[in-house]
Amino acid sequence: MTETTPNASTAGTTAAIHPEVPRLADRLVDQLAFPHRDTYHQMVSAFRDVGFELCADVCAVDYLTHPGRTLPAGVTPERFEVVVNLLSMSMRQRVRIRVQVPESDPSVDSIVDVYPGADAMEREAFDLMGIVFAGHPDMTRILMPEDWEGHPLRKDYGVGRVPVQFKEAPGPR
Amino acid sequence: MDQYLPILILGLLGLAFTVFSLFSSALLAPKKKPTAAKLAPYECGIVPGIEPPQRFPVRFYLVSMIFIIFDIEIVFLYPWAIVFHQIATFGLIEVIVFAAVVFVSFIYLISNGALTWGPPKTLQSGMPSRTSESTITRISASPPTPGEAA
Amino acid sequence: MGFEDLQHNFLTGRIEDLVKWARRNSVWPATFGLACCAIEMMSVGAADYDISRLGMEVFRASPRQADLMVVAGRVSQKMAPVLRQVYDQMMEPKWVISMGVCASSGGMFNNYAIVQGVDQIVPVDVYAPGCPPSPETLLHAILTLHEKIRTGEITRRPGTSVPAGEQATGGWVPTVPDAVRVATPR
Amino acid sequence: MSEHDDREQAEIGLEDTERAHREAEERALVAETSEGAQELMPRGTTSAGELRQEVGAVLRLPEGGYVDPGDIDIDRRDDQTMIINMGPQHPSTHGVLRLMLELDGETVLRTKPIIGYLHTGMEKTGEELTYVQGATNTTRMDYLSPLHNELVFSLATEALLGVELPPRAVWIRMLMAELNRMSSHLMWMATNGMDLGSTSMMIYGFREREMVLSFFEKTTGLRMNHNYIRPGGVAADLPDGWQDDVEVICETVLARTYEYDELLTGQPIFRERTEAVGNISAEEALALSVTGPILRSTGVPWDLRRTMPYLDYNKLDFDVIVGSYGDNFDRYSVRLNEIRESIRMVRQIAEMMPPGDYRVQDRKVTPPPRARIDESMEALIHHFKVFTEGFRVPEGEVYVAIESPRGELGCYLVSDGTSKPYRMHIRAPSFVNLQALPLLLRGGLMADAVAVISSVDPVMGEVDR
Repeated sequence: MTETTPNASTAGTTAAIHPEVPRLADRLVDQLAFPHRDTYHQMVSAFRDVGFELCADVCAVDYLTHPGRTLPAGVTPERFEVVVNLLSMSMRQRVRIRVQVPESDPSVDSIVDVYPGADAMEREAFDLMGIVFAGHPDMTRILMPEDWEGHPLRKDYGVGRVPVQFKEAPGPR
Repeated sequence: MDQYLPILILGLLGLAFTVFSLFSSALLAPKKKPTAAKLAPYECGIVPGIEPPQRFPVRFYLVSMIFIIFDIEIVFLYPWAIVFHQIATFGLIEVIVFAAVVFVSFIYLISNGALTWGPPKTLQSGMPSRTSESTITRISASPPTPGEAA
Repeated sequence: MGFEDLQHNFLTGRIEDLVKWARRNSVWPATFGLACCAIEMMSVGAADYDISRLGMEVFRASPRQADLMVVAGRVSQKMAPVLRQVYDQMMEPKWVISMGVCASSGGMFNNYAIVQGVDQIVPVDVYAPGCPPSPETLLHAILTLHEKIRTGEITRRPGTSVPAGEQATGGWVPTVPDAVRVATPR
Repeated sequence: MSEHDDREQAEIGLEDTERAHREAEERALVAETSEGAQELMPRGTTSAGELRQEVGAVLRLPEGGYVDPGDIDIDRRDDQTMIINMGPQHPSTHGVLRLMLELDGETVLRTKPIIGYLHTGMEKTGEELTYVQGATNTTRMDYLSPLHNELVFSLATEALLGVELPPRAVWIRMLMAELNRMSSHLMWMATNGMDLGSTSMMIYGFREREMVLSFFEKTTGLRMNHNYIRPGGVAADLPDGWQDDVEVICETVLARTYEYDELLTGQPIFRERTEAVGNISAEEALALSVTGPILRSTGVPWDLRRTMPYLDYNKLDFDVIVGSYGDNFDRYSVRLNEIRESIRMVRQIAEMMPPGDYRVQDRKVTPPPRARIDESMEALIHHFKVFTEGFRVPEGEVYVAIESPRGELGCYLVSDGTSKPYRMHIRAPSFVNLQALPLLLRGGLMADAVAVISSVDPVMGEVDR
């Protein structure tokens, strides 16, 4: 299992304010981490203790129609992927934790007790992608109406496009 | 007798205006049986499911008390204003005494905390009078030493 | 000085024209800003494009005191019943301007989340095109609405019968579609 | 006698059916607009964890700490408090934000923001549009600073493409981004003044904003939703004589900010309603992932333009404004001084604007100039290909974040090698800043709630996406 364990030594590249700051493109190779679903929560709190103060983003991706994505060896590609983006202000670095979530049981531990700010983002991931976060205090929909069935951002969910009528459509009146 | 005629006309005109404005909306507005939605309480577009409680904190009641005190004071000032010239200095002193007495009850209400609503301001003590420049610091672009803590 | 030389003035005008003139010049919009069009609606209300010269200066927050609902922005499926509720709670006579293509026809968001055109929920009087409509376009829409009020008909001509199922309130009552949440195909 | 009773029975019967009918209609009405589990429930039926969120108790528990609802419980019994809606259609909620508040008289005890009333499914639409069209979709998210959304989407696309922009394109983007920050903060000054009762501030704020918008209209063709910053550069070069327009804007707005200072800062009412209202400490802000002026007002000097520079911000000399108390007044002074900093930057950009191309010359990414199409067949093919099928982006995923007027605006782009993004997720700063409301509003008055919502400056377009 390739896991880049977070250690302070890799945190050397502070972007000092000199004109020759590395170009955006080549500085973009952020740290990536691919924990397994069970060690995901423990890795997040490990990152927090090292100095990643802020959880910038939690989102979910559905890889139904794009299975062949580049993953490090040893990581079994699943249908869903929860992507957590942590930010360290002291080390001026970002890390992206990508967890594989199988389609059969789309659930993963919630990190609200480590980063309370992730509460709404996890509710949005549940609402739009259908991934249940175990241990989340208020696992309900956040964007869609309460009685909406289905999770819109899944790849097998239609766009819901209303065919544009070119003929004279009978108006409501 | 004739000096009271203008007052009578004024009274009639006032009455006529109120009656007209009351019935003009009934006359001109479209007649529609009010639907359930129109009768529902307006709460920013949402029809509230939970009934609002009947009990209200006592503070609202105290504020209405203050209003009533000053309202009655004004009512007494009207007749005083009409006869003000006849009872010149005596009238002035008398109304000042009256206002002072009413003011005492207002002071009592204030001391009882009728107007101090909400939480005590936590940061109030030791807060220098702030301008939009005083409480901010500017971090200029001097190159920080690597690993400078946030 | 025959009757013909009398020029049209207050005395010779009909009461219906008087009422229409009064209604036209004091249409108060309800604040129903949803998305980007709401920002343009606010700049129409501000100093540069000033709608207070049309008598619409004050944006009434509660529908009880508003005459005009400017649907400014895209209407999502979750917002549709609320919009319908606010429309129902507005006092007659009331008008609706559908501001922007998102309100008029769903605009560029032809997907599950947006109601494709607000006229599926409330009867619309004037559609203002544009994304967002520039303040001039909104002013033009408001003037079109004024024209519609001026030439609209309030009292019913004697002898024309009341069509079946409609109350006898003159030609004014718009027919309200009963759809509240419009289910777009999954 | 009995016939009298029958009529009475009939009447009562009629009355019952009438009342039953009305109640059924009433219930249907309530069901239409109610959001069930997303709403704020009376304290008896909410779980301890949810209660903690609504009360805004955020700081991490000591390991193994147990929260019993007793200690969070406010010393009010259930029937004395009132749960009301500061609903979607409300003058002071800056769009269609619905706040459910539990009030004891005028004091706010619990808050639950209910959002989604402007959900437009933009991330789903983003997967339908090609990379060339993507900017038109993201620009409608944060409609107060549309150029920042286009910028973050273009930067993410270019990071995946690995394409290098000519310097002029980079500097034009910085110019437009900073002008957009000015117009967004001016809009905030206007609505914040209006919310606190100074309607003249609304008129002044919009008057200055119109000047910036007229420059945008001159350069990009539109007052809002410009689609000006596209993957591969910008849509068109700056109009000639743009330096004088920019100089006029900078000069006037700078003088006006001192007028706003005079109008608002000294005013006792403004001071009373903003000082010590809506306090948040640095630890709470970091725990809630709050970014932007709210985080800087608590004293944390984190501005992506300085700490993780994108475009050429490291070549500009500007100050990061940091507050000290983390209350409304600090947020106001942070934003007011950020307008002045933006003016300083715009002036430096105007001086150091490099000449050259305003977009990448690689014909696979950007269409050829219009005149070339009539001359060369190859240009016509490129033009046709870019605008119909769009360019292909190599497979991969990237997260790019910039500093929008509301905080860290990030774009997570996953591409599967085709010409349409496979997944586009926008990290909206307002969406996260809004979750700090329960903490900010707790214990304050209803009037403070209005002031705090306006100081958080949420834009519902990017909250609901």
